[in-house]
Amino acid sequence: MINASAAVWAEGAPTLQEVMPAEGVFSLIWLLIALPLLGATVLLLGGRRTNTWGPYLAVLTVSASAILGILMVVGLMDRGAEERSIGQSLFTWVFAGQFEANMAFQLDQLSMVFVLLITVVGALIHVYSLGYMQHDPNRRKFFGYLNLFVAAMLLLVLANNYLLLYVGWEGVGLASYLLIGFWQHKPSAAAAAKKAFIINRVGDVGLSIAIMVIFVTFGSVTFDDVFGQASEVNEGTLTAIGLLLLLAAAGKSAQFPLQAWLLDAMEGPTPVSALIHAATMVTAGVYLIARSNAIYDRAVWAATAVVVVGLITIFMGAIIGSAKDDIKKSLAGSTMSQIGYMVMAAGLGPIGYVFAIFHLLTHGVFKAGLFLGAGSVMHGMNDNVNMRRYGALRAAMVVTFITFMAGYLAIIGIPPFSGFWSKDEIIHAAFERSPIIGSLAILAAGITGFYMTRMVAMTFFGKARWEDDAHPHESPKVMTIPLIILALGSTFLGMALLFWGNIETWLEPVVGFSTSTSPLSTEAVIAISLTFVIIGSIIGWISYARREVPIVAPRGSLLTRAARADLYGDAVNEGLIVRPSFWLSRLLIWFDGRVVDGLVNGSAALVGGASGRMRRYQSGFARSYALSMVGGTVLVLLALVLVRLS
Amino acid sequence: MNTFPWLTALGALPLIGSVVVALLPRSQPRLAKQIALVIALATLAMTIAMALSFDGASTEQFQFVETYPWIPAFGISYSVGIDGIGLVLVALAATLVPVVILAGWHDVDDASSRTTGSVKGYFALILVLETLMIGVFSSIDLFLFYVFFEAMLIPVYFMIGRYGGPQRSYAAVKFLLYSLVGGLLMLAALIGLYVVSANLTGTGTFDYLTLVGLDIDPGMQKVLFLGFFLAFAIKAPLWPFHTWLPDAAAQSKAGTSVLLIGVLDKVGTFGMIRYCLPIFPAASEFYAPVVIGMALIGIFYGAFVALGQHDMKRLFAYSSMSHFGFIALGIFVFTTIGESGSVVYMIAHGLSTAALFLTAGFLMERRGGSSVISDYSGVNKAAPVLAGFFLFAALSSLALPGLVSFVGEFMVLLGAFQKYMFVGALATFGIVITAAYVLRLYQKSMTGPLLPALEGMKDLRGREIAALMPIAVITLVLGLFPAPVLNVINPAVGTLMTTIGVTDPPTTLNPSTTAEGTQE
Amino acid sequence: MNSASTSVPALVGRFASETPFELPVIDYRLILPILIILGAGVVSVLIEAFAPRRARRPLQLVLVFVSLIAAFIAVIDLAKTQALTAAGSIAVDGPALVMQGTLLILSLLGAMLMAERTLDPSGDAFAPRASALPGSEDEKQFAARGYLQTEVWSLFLFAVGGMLLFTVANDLLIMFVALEVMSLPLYLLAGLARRRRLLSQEAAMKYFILGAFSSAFFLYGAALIYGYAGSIDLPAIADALSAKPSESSLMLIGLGMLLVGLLFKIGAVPFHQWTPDVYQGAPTPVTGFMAATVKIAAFVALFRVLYVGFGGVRWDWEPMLWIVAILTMLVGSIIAVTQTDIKRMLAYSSIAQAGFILVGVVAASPEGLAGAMFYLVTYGFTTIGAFAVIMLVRDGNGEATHLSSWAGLAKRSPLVATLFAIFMLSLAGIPLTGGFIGKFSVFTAGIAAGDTSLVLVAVVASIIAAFFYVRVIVLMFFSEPNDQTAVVVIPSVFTTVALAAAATITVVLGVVPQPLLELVAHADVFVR
Amino acid sequence: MNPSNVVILSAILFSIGAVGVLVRRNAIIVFMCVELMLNAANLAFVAFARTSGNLDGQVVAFFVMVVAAAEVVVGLAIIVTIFRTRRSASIDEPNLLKY
Repeated sequence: MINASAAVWAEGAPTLQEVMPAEGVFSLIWLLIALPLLGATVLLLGGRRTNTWGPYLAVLTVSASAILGILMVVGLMDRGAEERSIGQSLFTWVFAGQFEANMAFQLDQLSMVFVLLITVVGALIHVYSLGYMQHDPNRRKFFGYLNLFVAAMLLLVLANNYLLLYVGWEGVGLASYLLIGFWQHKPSAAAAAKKAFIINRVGDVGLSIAIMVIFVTFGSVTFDDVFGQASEVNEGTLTAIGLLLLLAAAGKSAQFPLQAWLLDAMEGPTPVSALIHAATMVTAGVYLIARSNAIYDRAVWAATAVVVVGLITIFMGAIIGSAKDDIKKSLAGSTMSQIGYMVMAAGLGPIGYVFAIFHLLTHGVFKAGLFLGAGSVMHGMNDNVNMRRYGALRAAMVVTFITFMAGYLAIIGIPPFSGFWSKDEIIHAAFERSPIIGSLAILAAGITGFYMTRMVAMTFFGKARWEDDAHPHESPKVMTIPLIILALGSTFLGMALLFWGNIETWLEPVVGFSTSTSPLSTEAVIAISLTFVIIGSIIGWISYARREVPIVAPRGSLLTRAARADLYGDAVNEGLIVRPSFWLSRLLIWFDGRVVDGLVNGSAALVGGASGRMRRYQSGFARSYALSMVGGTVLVLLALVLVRLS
Repeated sequence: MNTFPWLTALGALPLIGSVVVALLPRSQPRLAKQIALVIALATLAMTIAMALSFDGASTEQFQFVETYPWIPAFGISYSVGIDGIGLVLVALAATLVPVVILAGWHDVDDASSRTTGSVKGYFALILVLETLMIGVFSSIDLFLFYVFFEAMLIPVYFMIGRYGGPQRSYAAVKFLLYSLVGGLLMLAALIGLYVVSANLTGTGTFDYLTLVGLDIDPGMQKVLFLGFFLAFAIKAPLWPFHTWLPDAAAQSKAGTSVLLIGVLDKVGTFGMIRYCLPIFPAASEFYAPVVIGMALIGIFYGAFVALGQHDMKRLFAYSSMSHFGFIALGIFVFTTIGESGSVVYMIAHGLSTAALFLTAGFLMERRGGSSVISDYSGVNKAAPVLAGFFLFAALSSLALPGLVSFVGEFMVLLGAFQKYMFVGALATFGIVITAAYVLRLYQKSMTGPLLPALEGMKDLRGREIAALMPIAVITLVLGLFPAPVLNVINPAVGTLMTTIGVTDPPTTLNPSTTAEGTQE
Repeated sequence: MNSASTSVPALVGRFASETPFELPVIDYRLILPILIILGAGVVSVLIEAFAPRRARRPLQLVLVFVSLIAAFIAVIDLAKTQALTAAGSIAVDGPALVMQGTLLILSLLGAMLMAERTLDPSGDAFAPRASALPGSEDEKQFAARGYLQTEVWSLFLFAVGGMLLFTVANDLLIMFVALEVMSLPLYLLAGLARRRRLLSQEAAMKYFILGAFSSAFFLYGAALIYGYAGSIDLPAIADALSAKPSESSLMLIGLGMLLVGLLFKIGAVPFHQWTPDVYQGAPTPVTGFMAATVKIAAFVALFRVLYVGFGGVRWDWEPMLWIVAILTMLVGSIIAVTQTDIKRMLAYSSIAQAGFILVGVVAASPEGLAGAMFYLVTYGFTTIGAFAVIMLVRDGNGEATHLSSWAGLAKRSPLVATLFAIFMLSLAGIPLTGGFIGKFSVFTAGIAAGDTSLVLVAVVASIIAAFFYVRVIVLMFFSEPNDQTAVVVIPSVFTTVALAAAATITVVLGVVPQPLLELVAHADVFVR
Repeated sequence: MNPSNVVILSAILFSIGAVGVLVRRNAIIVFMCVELMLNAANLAFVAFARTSGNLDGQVVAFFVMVVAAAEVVVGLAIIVTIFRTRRSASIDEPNLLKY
């Protein structure tokens, strides 16, 4: 499928940037993390006292981080392109023998865009949550968890070594766990949270082992040491590292085969879905791959695996998104699919990283907008998530409708909305690598058009199929303002980043960039993909806006049923892993009780039994005692004589 | 040089305290508790003072050494001294004792429990145990170590047997006999070692440093190693010598379990590092594959069995068994990172065990002492603070990065991976199952709808929070800033590596010529 | 010797002329301790005969304690002596003196237990009149009138005298006589229990019949040895062994039978079966005294025979004793596991303990001797202490020896339960008790002598033994008292002192064993 | 008379005594059998005194006689007491202490 030698891949690979000392505003890198961490600490330990002002504190800390982030990006822009990598080391963290990992941060162009995404989108979602969670008795905890998440995510992207990254990596997992299970009294939420954590742990195993391989290979886990010497390491090792990191990325970013948790994660409150399970955390896998570009660039097969995983997930997500009636789950399927695009792009090598990150940013914004829009809809519909009970909501919730439409147009890739620019570039890069990949990407774009149109049609158009007690209304300002901001982002961010921000040149020093030499012209790609998108949208429109949408879902085709069952991801996990685990558990419990402990108790019983039998020889008759003495004498004499004879 | 007899004084303080507590009249249970707490805190303060005057850069292997002849007839002396590894374990013991006393304030009150012992007795036993724990970690005479090792059984035996659950006497006897089996095997090996030392040097001795310096015939090493190792493997406990632990843990009070699993069982793994490896280096290497195999089996066996438990305390016991597998793994891979990691893991496991058992203890106290998981549901709703600590303990147990257990676990795995790639990678999968059983427990007990029987359940009180808070803080602080611990452990591990004559496998790139372990 | 046809008068004459009969020179200082005790025994008989009934008990007690203390002082006075006397029949040396001192202190404690009479409402532990039929009207009257069988003190003194003599006996005749002087009073004492007299009498009869039976073996063995070596002197036998190593079947059979007699007294398997029956049936103070002391005396004799007399053929007897030691340890420990009577359990325990001490014997080294001596000392004090506790635990029918009566005892009397726990832990060999150091010493000697596998068997036996010792602690401490639970009677000063001394020594020997270790290490040479 | 024959005789007597102890039920007779064993030993001592050419064996014999006499006193006392209690001199009858 891919016909490229390592040499080709290395073309366009970046050279290692020199790390600058942290001065001025950059001496506060640690504060980026510390602020939300402080917020989380105060809120989580403060108890009920923080009920009133706690949420505002949370908003404040994240906003402060966001402002700090903006100051830093300004600072970075002021510097020359070669001085934009800044390191700050606090103290030596884990050390023994040759191993050393520091509590140290690295702010460069890649981390910077993530910092902005996390803090700005995070701040918006915090604000939105002020309204969304207004009536929840535990909202201070909710904000505490959100702050914790922001801190962990920032740690993840700011760490200067893999081990510290791992802390952020599991930290966001923890925050995700806490937030998915926020409504703990719902067994489904608790189960979903646990599932997310455990599946993520599988990915973490990959990251753990990757770090170990990196250490035994490079003697260090610091990014600079690793990337600077990647060329001296043989391809096999790099491939192993790449595959392990891919496993990690698949876990965090809900890629095949570890995708099953994301749909269940929608049990969490909607702002969580927007922040963590759409905009930021799930993109950590893409960050990891892009960050490790020096490794993938020299490990073609690992990169290929990345592409394959991405492609599979694009389709899985799209298909699942097409069949779900739950608006959040449909969006979750879409998220999987879109992240699949990013992962695939990241697997394409230097031509793809930039666009992976680009799409990540635009997606972060418009998907957050879509989720928050969905949340706004639910807010107005008594928390009903079933799109079959929506319909014709465009009049009832105007702001929500308009902002949602901006996100809709962005995600399906209609110019000039931001998704168009990023997705188009990815498809283009895919064509460059291989026409097959490119074609598949275009096909998936068509499906995107279908399911997103279906969603919009079912929600905002057609006839009202509301439940009797539903009184749809627009959400309060505290919710709609973030929606508007995100909608503006959905509309303009793509253009801004591409034309004004020069995203390629910005990121090039970190992830590298090689220009396109595609056989297909840009215009051709745009034309083909737009055609597919429009065809998909029309099919969606015809099926769900023009026709009556039944309140009870029809049985559907085989594929639909499979998609409703998340393409049997859970069934596979259940049958292949969960059930066998419990069988093994039961078997071992039996073994432990009967065999291991049985041997212990059995030996005690053996002594007891021997005792019971032996004491019968103590018959109480003096003459039998005398007999045994005589017997003993004979034995003694025999022993003496035998020893002498031998 | 420091002339204050730190270690003797440290050991004597709780002993004196226990005598005082034991001599109080039965009618003064409150006073007994207060005195016990004060003594324990004083011991902790003294431990901190000692730790502060511990010289991390010293070239001496042991500090605060005191040596007085005890039984010269057998070359036995009262010799105590401490290295980094001993220091952190003593500190762990000194930290957990006041916590346990505070947490168990009402555990043995006559009205609330069906135990046979008196209130003051329980606290006196805890203090005796503290003395013995300090002794066992700071002996540098093997005989003295053995005496502490065996004598420790007695207070624990009484703590389980007198203050435990309905099956307590079965559990106590099982614990004692199991331990005695190990102890007597070790005694035989100890005597054998003494005889060997007598043959090699002319006068038999139990002095640690002398014995480490002996050049024992490898065949003899293999025999003697087994005696020591089996005792430690039973104590630790490693698979398949573990079946006493679930019973002991299930039947004892939370505080007893904490001291038993959190500190006492560390004597097993401590013994492996301190005695098995340096004295029998050849045998250790010979048996390493077997031990690593046992450790690996233990990691998964314990985790899978924990996955299916219906009883919280038994679950914790099997989870500990799994964790001990990690510790043993780190010890027997013979890498600096692995050894250091094991020691950190011991500390971490002590803390997380304490958090788990104490929180579960508080929980059970509110439900008539039941430890059956299905007796709980939705506790989070009624007692959020308790649930919060429970979650923290669970996360600590599953080695969440940022907590000290992660530092230990990762170092162990890395150390293993460095030497045996496959073993390290395989063991890493243990973390998934750990997450599965820990979170399954949390999900079943703390989340979901609140059981009607738990309506009106009280949340944690000030005293209980005061007991748990230090553990949580230490777990977190050491997770983010483990340097205070690593700074004292690493030199000790360096000495160990030099003693057993093993160097770390070099990394492919940048193999540093002098690993920290071989620096003087 | 081919003078089969020589006439008897001529033979005698020839002896008279060739080896003129010399009166053996006796250094009375060396046997002063024995003389004091035996003399006191004679005085005691006279007191029985002539003193008025009411005065007998005080007089006897004064006599016993004074003589024991005096004898002990005499032993101290002999410290570090190494000498033969009475034509080599008596050897006063390190092991003998150390063990004599121990025996005297243990006898003192034993005497205190026997003197106790506040525990039983009707008097001391002994039948008011042994001749009265159990349960008869006579007996009730004697009891009602407060009669006491003060003859026990005479018997006691003679038994102690026999033991002391046993430890110094350097020829087989003296050894036989000492054996009998020690045993005969004990046979009687075993039958004098105030309560459960049928059991007591049965114990006495079994002890007597079997004891006499074993003495016969001993004696016949001695005769065969005499036939082989031409002498009954142990050093002379040793000389004979090196002079004529061949033609040894007489020697082997003789040695075997000799050992049977000694192993019987030790309670080694398969000559052990009297032990449980006698220990259970005898009055508890007597059991405690006997369990502690007889074993010590017999072990010293065994050591002397094997090391002084038969050291030259150690390769012959070592394997045999090896087997006996293994059997003794295992059988004793295993059978004890299922016992329900505390005295019987301790009897089996004492069998197992004998097995452990035999490990020291098999080592056939000075360390083995020293270790065994240390072990014997700790064993003696622990045992006598344990039986003292048994005396205190009572119900309506006297001592409550069934284990079920001990359930929850710690709640009734924490102090007594703790003391008993200390004794049990010492017997189980837990550190910081004397029993541990004893085991340690003996095992060390065993491993140093190359008997590693024997020590491993000992370890296995220790584990099994630990089970039943621990079980008693479980019963006392971990169970709730029920209506069967016995009460602990407050004893008089006698038992209190004995108990306190036994417990103190048990712990002190565990914590600071060095003085005693030094003592036995310097006393590990037999004079010959 | 060859002393070795006497030794053989003593061995036979000893064996008869031992077998008697094992097979006879009457305590008095059992006891007499024990005495027979002691006397067999005496006989051996005397015989060996002759072969070894010193008087030790004969001296032993006298001592043993004295000891045996003492033993008789003690033994009979015990047996008679038992007889008075149980109205039987059977050695098998006192059988309360066992296992």
